[in-house]
Amino acid sequence: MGERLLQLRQVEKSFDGHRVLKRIDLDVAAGEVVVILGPSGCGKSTLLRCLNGLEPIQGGTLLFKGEDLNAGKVPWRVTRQKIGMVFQSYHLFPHMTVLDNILLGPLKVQKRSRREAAADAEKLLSRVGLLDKKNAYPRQLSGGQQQRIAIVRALCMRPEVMLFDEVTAALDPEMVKEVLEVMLDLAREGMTMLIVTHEMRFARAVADRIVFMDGGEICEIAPPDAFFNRPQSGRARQFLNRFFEIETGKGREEV
Amino acid sequence: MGERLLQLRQVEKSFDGHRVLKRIDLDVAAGEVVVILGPSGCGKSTLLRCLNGLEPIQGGTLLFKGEDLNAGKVPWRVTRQKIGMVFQSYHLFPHMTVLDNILLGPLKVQKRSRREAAADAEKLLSRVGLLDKKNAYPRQLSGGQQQRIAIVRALCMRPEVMLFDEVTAALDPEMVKEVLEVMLDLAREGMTMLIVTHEMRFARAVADRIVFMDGGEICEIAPPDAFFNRPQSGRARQFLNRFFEIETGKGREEV
Amino acid sequence: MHLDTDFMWKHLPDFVRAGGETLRIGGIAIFFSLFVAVIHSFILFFRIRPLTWAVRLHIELARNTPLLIQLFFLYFALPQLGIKLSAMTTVFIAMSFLGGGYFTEVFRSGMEAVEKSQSESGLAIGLSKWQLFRYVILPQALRISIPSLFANFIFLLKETTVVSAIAVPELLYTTTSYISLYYKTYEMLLMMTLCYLVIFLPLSFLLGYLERRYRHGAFGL
Amino acid sequence: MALSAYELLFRSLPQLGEGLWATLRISLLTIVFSVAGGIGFGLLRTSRLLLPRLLSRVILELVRSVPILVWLFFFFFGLPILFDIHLPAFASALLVLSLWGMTEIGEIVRGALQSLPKGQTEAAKSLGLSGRQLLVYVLVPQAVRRMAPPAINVFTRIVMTSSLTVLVGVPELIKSGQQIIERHYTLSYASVVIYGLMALLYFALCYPLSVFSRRLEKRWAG
Amino acid sequence: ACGAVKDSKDATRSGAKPASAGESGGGSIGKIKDRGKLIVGVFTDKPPFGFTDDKGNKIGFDSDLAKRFAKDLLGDESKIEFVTVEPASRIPFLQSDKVDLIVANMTVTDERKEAVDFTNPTMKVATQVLVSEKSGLKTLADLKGKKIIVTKGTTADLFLTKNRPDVELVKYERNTESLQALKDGRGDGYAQDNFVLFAWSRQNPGFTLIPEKLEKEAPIAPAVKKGNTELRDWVNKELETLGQEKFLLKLYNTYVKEELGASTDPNDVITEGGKL
Ligand SMILES: Nc1ncnc2c1ncn2[C@@H]1O[C@H](COP(=O)(O)OP(=O)(O)OP(=O)(O)O)[C@@H](O)[C@H]1O
Ligand SMILES: Nc1ncnc2c1ncn2[C@@H]1O[C@H](COP(=O)(O)OP(=O)(O)OP(=O)(O)O)[C@@H](O)[C@H]1O
Ligand SMILES: [Mg+2]
Ligand SMILES: [Mg+2]
Repeated sequence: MGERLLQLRQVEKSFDGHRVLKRIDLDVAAGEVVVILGPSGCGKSTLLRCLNGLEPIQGGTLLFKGEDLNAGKVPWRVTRQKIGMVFQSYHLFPHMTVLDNILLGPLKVQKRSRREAAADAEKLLSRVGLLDKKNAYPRQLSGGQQQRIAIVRALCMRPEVMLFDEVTAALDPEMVKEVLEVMLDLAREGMTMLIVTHEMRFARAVADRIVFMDGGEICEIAPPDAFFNRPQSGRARQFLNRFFEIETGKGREEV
Repeated sequence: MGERLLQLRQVEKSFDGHRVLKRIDLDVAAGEVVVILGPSGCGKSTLLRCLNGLEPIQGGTLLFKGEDLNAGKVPWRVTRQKIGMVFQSYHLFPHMTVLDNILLGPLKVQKRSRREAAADAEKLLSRVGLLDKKNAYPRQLSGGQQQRIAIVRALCMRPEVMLFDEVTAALDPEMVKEVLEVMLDLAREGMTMLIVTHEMRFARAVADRIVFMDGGEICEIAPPDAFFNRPQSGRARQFLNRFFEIETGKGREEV
Repeated sequence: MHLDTDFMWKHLPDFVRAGGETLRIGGIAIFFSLFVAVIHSFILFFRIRPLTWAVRLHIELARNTPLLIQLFFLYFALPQLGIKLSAMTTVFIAMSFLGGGYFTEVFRSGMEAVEKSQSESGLAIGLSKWQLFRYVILPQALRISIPSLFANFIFLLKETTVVSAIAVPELLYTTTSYISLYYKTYEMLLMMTLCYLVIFLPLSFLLGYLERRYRHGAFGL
Repeated sequence: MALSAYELLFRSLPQLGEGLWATLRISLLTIVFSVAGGIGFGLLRTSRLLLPRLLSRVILELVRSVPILVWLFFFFFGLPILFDIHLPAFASALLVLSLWGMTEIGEIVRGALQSLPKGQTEAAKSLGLSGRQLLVYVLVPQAVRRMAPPAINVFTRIVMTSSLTVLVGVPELIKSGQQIIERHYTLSYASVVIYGLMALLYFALCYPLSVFSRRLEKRWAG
Repeated sequence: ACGAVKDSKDATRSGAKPASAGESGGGSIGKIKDRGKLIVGVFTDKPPFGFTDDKGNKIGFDSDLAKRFAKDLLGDESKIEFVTVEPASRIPFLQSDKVDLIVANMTVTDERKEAVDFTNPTMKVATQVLVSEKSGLKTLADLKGKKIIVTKGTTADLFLTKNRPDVELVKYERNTESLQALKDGRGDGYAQDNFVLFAWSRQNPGFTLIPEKLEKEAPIAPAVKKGNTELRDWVNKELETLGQEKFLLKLYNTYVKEELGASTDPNDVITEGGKL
């Protein structure tokens, strides 16, 4: 595994005095896939948003390749080009075609040439199987297709880390797979990723490490097998139970 | 199992000439739990909506306790009191408290006395564990809580059949269980139910029969064990595969 | 009631001219108002401090004082302070003051209707705040605003009647001039009504169409 | 009779006060009738039946496209001549303003009703509510929240538009001001002082409404 | 235009109507007496004809004359109801039976005679043109091609529209607006009843009157609804009676004298007894 790409040191985040992230310490190495699990409201999204500068932090430091992100030396606008983010509800720009969505960043922010960027975009589109949709508008696509476009939009900026925040939560169950497969693919190629998800099986398949959060704190960091088979903390056990109990379901007494 | 409560005979439904339900035949006995599965857009929701009179049908007959629902003898308004429906997005009335939401039907439609209906409502509320929320407004509740209220709202009309349309699809994964357990509980008590869901394990646990639809047609009707272990139609096999493939996932090559 | 149709025919050209004037004033006023509103929206979006207060003040003044008084102030009071504006200049200033205020409100709610997540995903690909405004927020806000913007066009076009008070020969001016001279009251009112119907009915139907079309926030094609 | 600007201002207050009161009275009544009529009109506009929908559309287009001034002439001067129906000046002014206000509010009601999620209607129907119950218990109470802010904006426009009623002899604020100005036509600053004062009065009347509407918008945004 | 036939029907029917039947006017003397008040349309922002005092009471040459009519017809000058009219609404008020009488500085013209019946005149107003001294305009002939301000519906407006197509007219609603516009140089001159101009030009140096009068004798008269000869005749007789006590002169002294200055002969302005 490569050098340390992201380092979080004692990161603090509050909303109106309500502490949402409490002294978070986390290192992510280049090429590593970290999956963040935890109950609703525990601060997973907030953590990713802090890493993308969408939320200012109130304490601690965020280092990206050893540089303090909040020192103000490099504007967030520049850093964000290196840290891609994909959201739960895709958030494609509804007034632009698929290709324009993807090229907005490369052309306007990175000032790349249209030819080169478009070639890049088309390569990525065909990788996710959507090259034929490049001139469609978002509303003409299914949720799963839109989410794959959103991933391409972030990838086309050639980021060094990708942040995924419950990217399949808003999808119809059938479309979950097509998106997860794109992410698996990225992982195989060595993309550094931080993933928040509720798809336990996917987490297990894709993660190098599982980070379990609860109440704004990191409770447990472990390899996936260890985490799912022998969770150390009581809170993690309780959390996993909620997911699996119904699956081993008691069924109903025959009437 | 009891007498036939619902009978669908050659039901046809089209939107602007586009056939969405094609010659649907289905019987539901009193006390039976039928789960409807099928890919997105196959007509599952439409089928439930026809049974509740929210969509007029273009052909065939719907019989409820032997009475033709579309003969116009009994207005839908009356029939609906016997056929409860719960929706994916709960659709609670945001301007009313939980109790007022629940009592609207019993008081205004069924003209029951407030005392009696409220007692009924409170009994149901405590059954789903939400008695303490009776004076809350919907926006103060989590999705799972809102959905349980929506179920109580339908139950308080004392319906003979309950229709559930993907009632957990909009919920956070952790809240799915609390809602499914209420439904399991209802099934155990012998409520007749038609359930559309994507929760396969739950379907298996709760169903007396699985109805598999595709392209507006019923492809297969089978007991749950048979359906999940030995689906007969190719389309059902394909459908089930989409759900399970990622779970037996291939993981990633170590980088 | 007997109508003097000869009289009406005789003055038809005057009304056509006046109708043209009404449209011209309205059209130019709409153009300037849009211009003002876009600048204001820009100021509000970027929260340019002292200017946002000025914009707020403008909006409140425009919405809460009658156009007639604004017009009189510009036309009759300002010259006493040594600033003399021509009737047309006055009209365009007053009407863009009014229209700018209303349109800004329309854009403001349009921008608020663009989901916050749109800004975030724009930011996440590294757009600057100006690029965000230019490429993401403004085009969407415009589209969302179209029906109420159009309703406001009609509103502004109707307000043109007020400018007859400073001798601008639009429809109402022409009508009241002839009525006070010849007292062919009903003939003149009928002519005016017909002119307004010709102008406003098509606009009103267009508005209805746009509303239906954009009600669900349809984009693109 | 050369008054100082200050004297002029002071002496004009009672007469302006009367005008203000007249404006306030007709505006308030118009607002009441517009809201009552507007709710009905909005319901007609969203009716499932063709006839009410058609009728309300025709009324809407007529009221929208014909200037208020012409309607005033029609109801006050036209009706007596054509049909020998006499409406007092105040009544016809109120009628015309309310007719106009009704369509404006009606369109807001319609917009609010149509913007309600379809799920609300379906949930109510699935409980067996009748069409009337659906409106009374579910749709209208929710629509009111959405329509309150834009409706209040219409109220301020009603206040300002009420100045047209002077045409049929109904007193109002602007006329009061003009009476004062014309009385002092040899004083060159009369118009500046009086129009300035009137602007203030209108602002005082409408600004609270404007603030109130913004409050509601914020409070009911969620 | 609205025939006399309908009128007589009106008169007979409305004679039986109780006073409470609303504000409608336009009636015969019998109806007015039944009602117990005279309804008169006046200006409220056109001094010295019809305007208001500080308290908002309606006063002026026209309004005071109307009050006198009420006193002589109904025995009490408070038995009058004033209705505020505008230049554009004066005649519709009569045509639609909203008022009995209009006393609002209305110039008698042929077109208007088709719409209403005028009584004998109460005034004959001379109209003149006020110009800036700098403009160099000396005679009416100089006005050719110039921009002249008028107030909508006034005698000057009528005269210039009809007789001077070579003059460009700019029309405002009210006298002060026209005066202000003249002062601001928005026109080369302002044509108006001369006594309005006298008083103003005394306070605003730099403006002079072109001595020539636009129209020597523009009669101004109250008006009744077309066909209401009964009321018209009553007013004519009343004006004659008032002429004997020089009532119009009294009004002149109250409202007009100061504006015109003592040197003017009142009989150049008022038509005592209704005779030109
Ligand atoms: N903008 C905000 N203002 C105030 N509180 C906020 C804000 N955003 C999040 N919070 C609070 O911060 C806490 C953590 O929120 P966060 O969205 O990070 O949780 P999460 O772990 O992503 O949950 P979920 O699984 O539901 O997405 C929650 O208690 C939430 O209410
Ligand atoms: N109101 C409507 N007008 C036109 N077409 C409709 C309408 N409602 C549904 N359809 C179409 O009917 C078909 C069946 O829709 P339906 O919502 O019943 O599917 P579903 O099985 O419930 O799918 P999902 O799992 O996504 O909820 C779809 O092709 C859909 O596009
Ligand atoms: Mg989250
Ligand atoms: Mg469905």
